Amino acid sequence: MSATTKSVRKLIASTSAIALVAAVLTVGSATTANAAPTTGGTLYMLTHADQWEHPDPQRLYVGRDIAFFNTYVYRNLVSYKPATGPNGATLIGDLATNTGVPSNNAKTWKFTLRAGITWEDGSAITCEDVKYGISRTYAQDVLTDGPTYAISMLDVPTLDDGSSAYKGPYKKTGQALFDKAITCSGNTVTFKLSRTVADFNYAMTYPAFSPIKKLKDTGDKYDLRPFASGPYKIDKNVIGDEMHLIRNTNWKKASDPIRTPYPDDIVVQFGLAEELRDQLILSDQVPNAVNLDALLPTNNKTFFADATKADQRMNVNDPYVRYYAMNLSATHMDCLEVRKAFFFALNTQALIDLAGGSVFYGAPGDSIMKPNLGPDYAPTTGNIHESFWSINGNPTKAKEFLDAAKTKCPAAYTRATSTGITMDLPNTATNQKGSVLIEDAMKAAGIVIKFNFIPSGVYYATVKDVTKQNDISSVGWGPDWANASTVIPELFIKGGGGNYTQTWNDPAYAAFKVKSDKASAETNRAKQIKMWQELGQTIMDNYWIGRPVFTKTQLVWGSKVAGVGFWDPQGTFLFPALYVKN
Amino acid sequence: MLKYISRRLSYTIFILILISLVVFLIFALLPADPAALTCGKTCNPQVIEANRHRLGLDVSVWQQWWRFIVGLFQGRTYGEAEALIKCPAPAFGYSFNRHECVTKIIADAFPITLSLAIGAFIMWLSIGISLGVLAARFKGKFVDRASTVFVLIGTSLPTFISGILILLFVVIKFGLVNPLDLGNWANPFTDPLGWLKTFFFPCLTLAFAYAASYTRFTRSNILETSTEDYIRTARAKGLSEKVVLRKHTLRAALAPIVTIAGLDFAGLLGGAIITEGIYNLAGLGRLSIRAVLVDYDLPIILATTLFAATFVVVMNLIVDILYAFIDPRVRVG
Amino acid sequence: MKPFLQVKDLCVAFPTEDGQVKAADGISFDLNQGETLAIVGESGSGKSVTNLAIMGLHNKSKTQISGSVTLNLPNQVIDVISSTEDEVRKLRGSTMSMIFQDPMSSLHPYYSVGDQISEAWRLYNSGSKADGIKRATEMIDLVGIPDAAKRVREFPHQFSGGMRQRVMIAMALVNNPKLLIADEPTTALDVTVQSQIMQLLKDMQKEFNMAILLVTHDLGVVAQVADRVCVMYAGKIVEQAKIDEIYYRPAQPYTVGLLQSIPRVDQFHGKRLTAIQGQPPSLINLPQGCSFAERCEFKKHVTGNLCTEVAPLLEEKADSHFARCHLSAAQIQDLAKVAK
Amino acid sequence: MSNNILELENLSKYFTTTSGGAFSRRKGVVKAVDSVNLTVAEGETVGLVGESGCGKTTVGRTVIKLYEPTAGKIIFEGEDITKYSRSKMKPLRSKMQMIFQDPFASLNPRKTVGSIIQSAYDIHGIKPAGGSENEIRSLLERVGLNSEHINRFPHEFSGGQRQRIGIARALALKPKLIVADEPVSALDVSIQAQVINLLDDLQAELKLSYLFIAHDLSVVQHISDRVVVMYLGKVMEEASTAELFAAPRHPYTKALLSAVPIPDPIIERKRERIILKGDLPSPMNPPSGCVFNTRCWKAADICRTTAPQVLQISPKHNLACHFPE
Repeated sequence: MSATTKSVRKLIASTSAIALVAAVLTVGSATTANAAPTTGGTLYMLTHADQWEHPDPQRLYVGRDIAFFNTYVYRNLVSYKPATGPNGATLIGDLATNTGVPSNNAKTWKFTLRAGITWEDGSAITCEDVKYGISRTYAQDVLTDGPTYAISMLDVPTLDDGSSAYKGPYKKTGQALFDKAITCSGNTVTFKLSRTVADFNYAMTYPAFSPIKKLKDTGDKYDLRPFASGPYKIDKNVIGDEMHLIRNTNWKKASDPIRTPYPDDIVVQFGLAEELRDQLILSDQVPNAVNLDALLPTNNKTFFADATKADQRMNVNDPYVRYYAMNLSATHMDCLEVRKAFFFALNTQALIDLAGGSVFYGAPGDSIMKPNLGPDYAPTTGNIHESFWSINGNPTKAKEFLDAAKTKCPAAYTRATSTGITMDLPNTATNQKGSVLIEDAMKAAGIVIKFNFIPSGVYYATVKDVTKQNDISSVGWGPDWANASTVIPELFIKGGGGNYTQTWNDPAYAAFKVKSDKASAETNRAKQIKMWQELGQTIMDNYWIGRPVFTKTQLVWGSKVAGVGFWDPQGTFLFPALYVKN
Repeated sequence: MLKYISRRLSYTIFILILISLVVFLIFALLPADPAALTCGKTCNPQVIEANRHRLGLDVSVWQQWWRFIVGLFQGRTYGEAEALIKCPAPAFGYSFNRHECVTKIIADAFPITLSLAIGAFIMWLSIGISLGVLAARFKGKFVDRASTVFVLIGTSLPTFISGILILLFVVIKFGLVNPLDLGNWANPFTDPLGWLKTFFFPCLTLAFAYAASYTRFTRSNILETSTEDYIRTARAKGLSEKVVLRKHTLRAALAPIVTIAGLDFAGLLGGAIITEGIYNLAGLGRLSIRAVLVDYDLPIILATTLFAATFVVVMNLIVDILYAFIDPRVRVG
Repeated sequence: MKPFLQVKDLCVAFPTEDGQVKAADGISFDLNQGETLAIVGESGSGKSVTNLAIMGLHNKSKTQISGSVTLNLPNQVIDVISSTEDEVRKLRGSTMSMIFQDPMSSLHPYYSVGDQISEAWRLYNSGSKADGIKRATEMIDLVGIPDAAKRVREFPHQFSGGMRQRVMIAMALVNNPKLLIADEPTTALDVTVQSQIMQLLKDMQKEFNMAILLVTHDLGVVAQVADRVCVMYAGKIVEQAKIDEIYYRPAQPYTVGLLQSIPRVDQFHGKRLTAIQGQPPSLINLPQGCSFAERCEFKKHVTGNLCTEVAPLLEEKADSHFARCHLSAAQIQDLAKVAK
Repeated sequence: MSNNILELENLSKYFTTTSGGAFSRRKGVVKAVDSVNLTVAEGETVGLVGESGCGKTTVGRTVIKLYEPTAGKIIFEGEDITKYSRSKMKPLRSKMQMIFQDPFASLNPRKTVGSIIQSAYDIHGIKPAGGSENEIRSLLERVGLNSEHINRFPHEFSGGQRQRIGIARALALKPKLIVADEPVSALDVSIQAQVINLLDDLQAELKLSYLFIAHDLSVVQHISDRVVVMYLGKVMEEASTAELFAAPRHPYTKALLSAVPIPDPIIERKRERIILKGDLPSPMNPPSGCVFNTRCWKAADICRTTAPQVLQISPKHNLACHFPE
């Protein structure tokens, strides 16, 4: 799961969701299901948000929301197994009978549709529906925000300006080119890719590849009520109020190897004031509800300190890494010594305490990847493992690096000690307080630092703009699936979706790019893992990122909700297992 | 009088046009690029430009503003071909975030805000004025001192605290209202009980702070008016204290409240941001605050700002006209 | 026959933080039907306080009132001071009425003059609102406001100062009162208007056979309309007599000072006025002796420290001529001539 | 050579107003002062009388340039100061001072008497020879106050004493001309005489000139050398005090004088009064011709069409009337 949209959403909602392969570090029990699940009842979901990110499958990019819609409303060709722990990352044919058959050095993929799969009106789901659905990704001006794997992977020519020659099903420009990339033969869908994509079937877990019935497509407004293919359909969806799901009578259990619909109704309560939402959970006034958000910090502490709530909470590692992106194209930060001085001067403990403490917020990390990402992560050397690294900051050592910069890169030194380094921060109360802590730590090391507070809603859009980004930006990232191919190229290769470090001017960049490209195309997973691990070390050796934090998230729910587990690949509740106790 | 009203109306329209222009300019000057915000992972300039065009942001601020004005009268369309979106006049724009014409969004949110505002208005006027009258009538006595405490609490306690207190103790602790029913819209004419369930406590919260300041205001106005010569005249006529208070003192003491109450009410029609937030009411206040802080939804920000401004300006006009009926001195020369 | 109004030993005091303010102290006078009594004095001399006490308009919880104010009505005798609030209220606007100094602020700005007059009438007469307006129109016409039918619907701000005072008079007279208290009725008005209003009051007095209690500081106005005069100083009556007695045979140094200190439009005095030196005393700490002693030019003619030690009583110095001074009337009149 | 300290030539001051209520915002022009000619000689007191709204106060305020004149000239000590800017007026301000009706409203309640007078020095950057405190003390003595009162606040004084403070403040800068706007009308009778005497004494001692604005004709008659009668912004009659009061020629002056009550019951009983009919017309919409014609018992057609010129009918007696008495 790469992409700014996603990291924006999730990081702004702070620790609101999600983790990938979190089982290893899951603190709470992975599941509370010890009795047989019961059918019926109404399951409530509470959130402060006014709406889901996007109910429209082609526009949906947030793990929690993908898990929700994929479980209840619509189906993909391929889905993750509904299980906790590492098993949750297993792929299962959903609408397709299998998990895809690659050929031609993984440049051609074939999927065969099941028999008996239907829309909520009873009509059959066809290959044409799949093709039409994917074609909507190309209508980028109408359907904003979704992942664009289709555009980057499918064999449709690109124009000189880098955009696809196909402009989507509404304008129909370049329709013939698209029709060649996906072909239908009875129940078989064939994808032609422009390059080798060894993990193409993982991309298929994204609803962006799910079918759409053309007759039901309402363009922008499809987002209000997607046509159901799963066990529930949307009875009511009022933004800022609630979404109500009822059973889809045209869904057949026989056609679906994944889902068991337990509750009769699912009601998502939108727009709750944060304090009200928390109080509803704390007081257990709505015992059949799960909290889709994180509790407010003080309420979170209260809830986790209460022994009677032990069965209603979970504290797990989420898929995110928060870090300070060094703008390597800026004259302050192109100097390795200045970056090191910043890295070691930082008083990590104070910042973590401010954000909620190590129990709830997270701990210092040593890589851009996280242990729960899977084998692509390996512990690095240097950085936080240096003997002189201190969680409270080491101003003396930082000063040494700064002094070294004086001779090695005098321009950067002068700036860092006089005009000062400018850091971008989303404008939140926590960041306002944090900036004081950072300023104190830097002052102790002799670094002058200033802050540029940007409204939260436009933060990522602003810092992504190379002309607007300052020297250091506080950002975060989570992988799209358990492969560093959704992390390293996105963040450190020019053209990636989140290259906040503007790596391309760094002396180490050229070699890095060659190796990254090679890793992306490597079909041998063992070799690929080794390459990603080495690249991870390179990033840290060059101090392209400031001290990372491996963050955590907490899930809480009411006393009558059962079957709660953590769905690692989606980083949220294991929705398929949730049920309401009788 | 008609001439005066029509003159004031045209002045009002001019002010609103000016406000709309200012709002446009302010948002044009902000650093964030709404088109860039719509861009996903493979964000390239080409996609941003396409979206900029579709959002209508690819022309100068003046042109955007002019389109907005024209749209108010002629309606607007967005996009093209099969993805065409139509918003009939009066079109305040289309929210790509909520997939709805802004006019419809506001029309949905307004009854909620109106309910809240009217309910709170009635509550705070009745509480504030009656308490103020009692305090003035029994100046220095227990009622007066009790009202002082009320005024002190009411004016110093911010709504977000009093709101949460009411919420916690009345709604959560004593369960007087099913919390899941909070914010549910009910038509006051067909379902008055449902309406009360939803709106009673929000109105009370909102009325609380206002009632306090109206109590103070009423009390001091009555005491001040009581020393007027014409009140002495009324007594000299032989009127009883009751009649003097009711007919002479109150009439003069409460006249200025029309102005303040009118403007306070107008302010609320633009949305009671905090109260709507606390009680889960999808009114204009919450709509606009979310549009600003969460979604950066320009058309909604624009429309709610204008909407709120309209109420203030129009209410000013209404207050002036009302005042003329109350106070003959401003009526005819 | 008893006088219509008898005020006896009226004392009005206000307790304040600094001590008790004796605003009116031992006020006694009579007033007959059809007669005009002027109460003359400077601000703070107690003349308005006396009036409000007669009307029963003092706030009883903040005022100490003693003495009696007796109205000898044909079928009842009533003491305003000892009656209940309700009994006194029923006298106001019917038996006794009052007009005030500032006609603008004394009329309610939000009601038409017709409504205000009609309200006063309907309080004591059963009649519809229309009857009230009809009666108001008659009254407005009676007090000399042209175009009464139209103006009855107008509001106080649409009237000039003089016309407003006429409205006040119309309102005060709407129930044919026996007593009209006019508290500085022309002070806020221009001199041309003043003479109109005074003329009107005289006419009305004849028409209704009213007793008028005129409160003023203007000795010119007094000379114009009064039958008898009370001169007040520091809360007490210092002289009381028929009008000519006061003007031509004053028997009290303060009265003398007042008469000599005002410039007259019909006489050219020469360059200097005879001013009364000093300031009136504070009503909280009145001097032990005569309250005018400190400013009195004549006290040197009194033997010893009599003036500063013994307060003179109100004595009958000549026939129905009362004055408060240790000197005799003849002495004072002689001294006054010398001073001139 | 003229020994006039002040000359007003055709002085006019118009105000534009939005009159009436909220529903009829008609713009109107009030000719508060319309072509007024007036002189004040050195050491002279000129009384300016008329009913409220006749423009007398506006004349006073325009003279000391609280208002900018609409037309005409203000000549002070031979200098045309009509167009003087604020900064050019500054040195002249000390030479002309104003005394107001309400002595309380014109004194800053938070300042002591000493600092109120001191600020007059400060504004003009004057340092009196014997030190300002000594000077202030002697000024207070001069106006009949105790010099020990220098550190008291205005509210500790009675109305008459406050007016004395106002006079002391006006005198601090040793003015030549004092514009006194109803200086005694708020005072009690006994105090009024004290203040009038004080003004008289000061004039004799300091060679002051007064422009004395008042509605009380008795006071004006007492203090003035010459009297100007105004009606609706225009001068009706102007003459020496003795002549004007003994033999008024303008019907308005006559009516005005006849209305003044005389504190003498016998005279009052015998007096015939001229009762003017009707009210003062609205200054927004003055009568055409002679502005007095609507209330004048002698008004003929010419009065309704032609405004009479102010003509000299005898030395030092000017009159604007078609049918003088």
